[in-house]
Amino acid sequence: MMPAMVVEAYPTPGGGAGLFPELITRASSIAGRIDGLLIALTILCVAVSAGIYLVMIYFAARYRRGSTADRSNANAQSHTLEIAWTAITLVFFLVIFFWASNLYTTMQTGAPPEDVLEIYVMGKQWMWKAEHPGGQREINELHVPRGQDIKLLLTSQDVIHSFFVPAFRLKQDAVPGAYTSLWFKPTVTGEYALFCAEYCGTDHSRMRGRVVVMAPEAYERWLHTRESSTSMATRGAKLFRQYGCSGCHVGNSTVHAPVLDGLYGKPVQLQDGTTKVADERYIHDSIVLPQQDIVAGYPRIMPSFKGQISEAELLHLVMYIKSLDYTEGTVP
Amino acid sequence: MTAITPAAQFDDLEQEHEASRLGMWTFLATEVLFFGVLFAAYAISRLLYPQGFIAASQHSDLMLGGIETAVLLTSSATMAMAARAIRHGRRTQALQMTLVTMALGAAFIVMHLQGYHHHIEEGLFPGVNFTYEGPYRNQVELFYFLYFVMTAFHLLHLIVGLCILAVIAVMTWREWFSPEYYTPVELTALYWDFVDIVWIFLFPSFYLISLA
Amino acid sequence: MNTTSDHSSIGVLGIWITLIVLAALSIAAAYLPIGSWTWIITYPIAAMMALLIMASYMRLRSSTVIVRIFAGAGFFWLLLWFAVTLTDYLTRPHLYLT
Amino acid sequence: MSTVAAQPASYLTAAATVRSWLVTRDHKLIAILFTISITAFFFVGGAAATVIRLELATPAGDLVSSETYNKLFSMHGIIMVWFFLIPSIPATLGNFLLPLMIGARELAFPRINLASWYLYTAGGLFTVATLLLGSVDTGWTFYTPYSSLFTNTSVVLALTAVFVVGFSSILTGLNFIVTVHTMRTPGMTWMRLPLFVWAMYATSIIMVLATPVLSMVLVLVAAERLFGVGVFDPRLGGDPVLFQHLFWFYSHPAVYIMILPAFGVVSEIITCFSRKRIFGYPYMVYAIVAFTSLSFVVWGHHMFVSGESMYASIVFSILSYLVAVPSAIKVFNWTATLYKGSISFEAPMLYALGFVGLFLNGGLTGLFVAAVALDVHLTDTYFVIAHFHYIMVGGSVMAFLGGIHFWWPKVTGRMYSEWIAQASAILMFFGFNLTFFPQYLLGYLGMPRRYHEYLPDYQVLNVLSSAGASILAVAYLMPLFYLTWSLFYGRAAGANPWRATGLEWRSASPPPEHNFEQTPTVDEAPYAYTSEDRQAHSSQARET
Repeated sequence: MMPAMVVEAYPTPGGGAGLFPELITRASSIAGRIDGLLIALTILCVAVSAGIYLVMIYFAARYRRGSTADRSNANAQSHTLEIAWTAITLVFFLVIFFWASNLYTTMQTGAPPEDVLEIYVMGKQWMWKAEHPGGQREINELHVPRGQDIKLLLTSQDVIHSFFVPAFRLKQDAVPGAYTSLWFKPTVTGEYALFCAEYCGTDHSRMRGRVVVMAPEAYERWLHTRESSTSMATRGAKLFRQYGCSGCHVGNSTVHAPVLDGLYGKPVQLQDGTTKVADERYIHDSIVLPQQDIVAGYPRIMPSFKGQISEAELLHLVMYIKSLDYTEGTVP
Repeated sequence: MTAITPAAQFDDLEQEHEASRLGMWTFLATEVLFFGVLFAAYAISRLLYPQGFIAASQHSDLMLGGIETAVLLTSSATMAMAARAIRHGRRTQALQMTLVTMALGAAFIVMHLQGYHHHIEEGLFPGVNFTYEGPYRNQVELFYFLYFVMTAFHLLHLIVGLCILAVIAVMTWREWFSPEYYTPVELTALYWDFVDIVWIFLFPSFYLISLA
Repeated sequence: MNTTSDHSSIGVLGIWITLIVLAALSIAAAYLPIGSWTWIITYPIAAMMALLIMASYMRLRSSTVIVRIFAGAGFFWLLLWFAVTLTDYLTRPHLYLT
Repeated sequence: MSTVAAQPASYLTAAATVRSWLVTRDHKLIAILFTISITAFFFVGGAAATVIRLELATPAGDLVSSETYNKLFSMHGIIMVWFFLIPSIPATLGNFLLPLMIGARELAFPRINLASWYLYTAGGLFTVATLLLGSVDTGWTFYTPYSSLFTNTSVVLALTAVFVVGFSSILTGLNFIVTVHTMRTPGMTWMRLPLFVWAMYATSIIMVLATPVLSMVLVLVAAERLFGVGVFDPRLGGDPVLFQHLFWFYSHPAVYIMILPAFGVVSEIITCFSRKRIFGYPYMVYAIVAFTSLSFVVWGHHMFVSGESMYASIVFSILSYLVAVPSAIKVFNWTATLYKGSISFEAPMLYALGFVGLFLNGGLTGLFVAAVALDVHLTDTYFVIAHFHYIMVGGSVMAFLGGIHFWWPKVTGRMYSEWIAQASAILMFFGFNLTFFPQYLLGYLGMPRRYHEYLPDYQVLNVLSSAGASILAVAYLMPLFYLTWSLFYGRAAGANPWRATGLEWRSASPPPEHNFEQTPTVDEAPYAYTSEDRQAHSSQARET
């Protein structure tokens, strides 16, 4: 029998017995609008249900067998009535649809990229690993500053997980083999429950954690108190040398290899005539499968690093190459 | 020749014939969707990785595929001749045509198994013994996973078709069929033509992606 | 038995030749230098071959409307489903790692 | 109770030996074989549900281990979906009544009908084998890559079970489609078909066009497990979301396979017990046809947060709202049918009214999860569990039991005891609501589904739900007893105890082997209840 201690292992937000005060706080900018739509829909549905229940009960009572109600010329069809209630239902549904879709598009587009704090979240069988741009790492916890637009870039190492924070009214699946993103802006400080919402195996129900929303200054202090972890980009630079990438891809090297400064986001002319934008995927694939997209005018000599560099280190290399700015002297 | 009477639940032979044809076409609709799922998986994978699929399809043996297509198209023609012969009461011609169709089907199966053997030898069988190390290795493995699953499923249908044809040949030889009662032959012809149609879509998918 | 539209053996041969020609055509199409876009030619040719077989060998031309509807239902449902699935795959932005 | 006089010759007298049952081609005997098999599987699935509810009474996972809990909800899902809900009304009431209702002597392909039962039994044996060999812990949805690469439970065996039982529903569907097209009695035009027959026809189309997709997806997952690599394998660049597309393309129409027959049964019951023609017959038929076609293009609402593109989610959302309109039309028409009727509240009517109430609730909460913005919060939580249980258990199971009670006299020739049946229906209605209404709140509060343990905050609502489940369990066991009791001691029911107007009530009960002495003809629309009949029916009750 599983010992019951497991529940205590996680600090439970909401402190247990209270009737879920923390759980339904509207802790993200979008939560209020989602609750608004939810309440409006609830009112509509309660009204419709009450209406139909009352009509049914009234008919059942008035026209019950043995009652002396008048039952003559009950017509079995009326086109106007049918078309009327079909049209009204359709109009209500369309109103709800447009309201919800409008809200959904704001949730999906999020804030413009420059002032967004991008945090990488990796789902792994039965834990969440988060990594801030400064290199701070957390397991089953996510500290975020209040009032800051945050974009989580989610992926998974094994099966599909789903990053779900009820207090933010948001969830997004972490799909292995793909980056998915989740945008939100926390507005109320506090600790909120974090669940995995997509079934992922034995300890799916223990893949829980907490999201801690802090005041911006407290968040800065928290970042510095973490051990002097180098940022992802600097750690990427170390790997760039460690795996010998610098041997070829630095401007003054004897080997004829594409220079990577200012590469991120620019279109790259490939040998087979097509052009590709150098996004995260292109950089990731070029390291793991170099034979795939050969840059025009370069020999096919790069070895594949598949299996030698782990997914996490690839993330750091991608971050390092993204951070290389376009500096004059190294025009390819 | 006993007088042909409709089954208990039908009013006349025409209704029974129409019912069995409708039933067969409904079954063929389900078969379309059986193969449809595989083609959907193929289409989405090809949409995501066009380069990989081009690289992979260079290894398909176009000559063998072409001959197999011709063989199956011919077998459909001979099957149609067999069905027509039965409808006109020419039993011997029907029997010959059925046997020719079976021979062509068997030829296809042999050729296709030989194709499998060739691919397995080249190390293109997905899974542990996939030893292909050229460009787009992953997508080539994906391509061959789809190739083996889809063509094996088609081959299974062909083998089942061959068994049914054998039964039909025996029944034709034993004079079970006449111009009034030939439903089993017609249903078999429908099934065989359907299996041929599936190959008509399989052939361009795996052999004709791009040979430029 | 409606044997009226029963085409003679020449008809069967004629259709066989058309099918072989169409198959050859699609093989030729594969040699065009348009990369993976050859499907725009090969699949319509395959569809034509399929329609030809269904109309003649499977005697759809001479059967009732209900049978033709049943024959087309499977293909129609498949295409409808493809179209709706593609709305997702053609508009999916996020990044795929091989 | 006086034992009833020897029954007149009927289809049951011709089925004395076990062998005659196992090789029968009589659609009525096959219907009874199906009823027995699916009832057995209903209680196996129900047992799994009972243990789940017992486990969830406490926040900690202290009754069973996590693996066992995951296997419990997986088997509950697989058995209830494929071995009870999908065949429940078509294979039992449909098999028995379809030929009777259209005046035919038999289904178009009797041998295929028997093959359908044998395939169901074969699938059932594979499921029992899966149960014995350590069950499967992937959930009934078999999502990859967990089901294909990350679990070592007997997944391939479970996939074979569902693959085989899929053929059973394809064959049933094929049989019904051809029968309705070619074997209607003279005068029975399409617009004079009873709505139960329309529902069976529409369900069969969905069964025939959707089930193959499921079978092949499961073959792809099995192939991926055998090859080690596959088209859903992320390491090869395969897309796990593609599996969800292929799976839900079947599984959403599957939920319409479960609910459409229930519509047919309820339309028959409400018209009979309010002695009134169905209100807006053509609109009810258009609603069924609209269901059949729209049900195939809405599956994406199961995948709003799975990584599907924003535009596709919005397209699926609008289509899901369109498919909700026919449900509304049907509920309005049922309510309008009660107007100026002479309504009596025997057990079938209680089940039917219970159905309309619970299905309305289930349908309306469907609007919540079809709205993309809300679904991001509500999906994969207990809100969705409550939504589909309201429709499947509150809807389909209530209608199935209503149908069983309504046609029990026709099938067995005996009446069940009325007051016990009414008590069990009312108990079931309250037990059901107590079980599943708290789960809406749990869902809003964010309790994810398939959780072996949960935060202590959710315990209050979970205990309520478990209490309701115990009431529901009792309510489901009651019919088992009083219906079996009625087989031996129930009073003889005449050919038409409810004085209903369907063709099936024109032959004796239990009907003779070939259904009708002479084939009945039809010359008017179904449910031909007149207002004089209603006045008489009501005044007659006043005198007694």
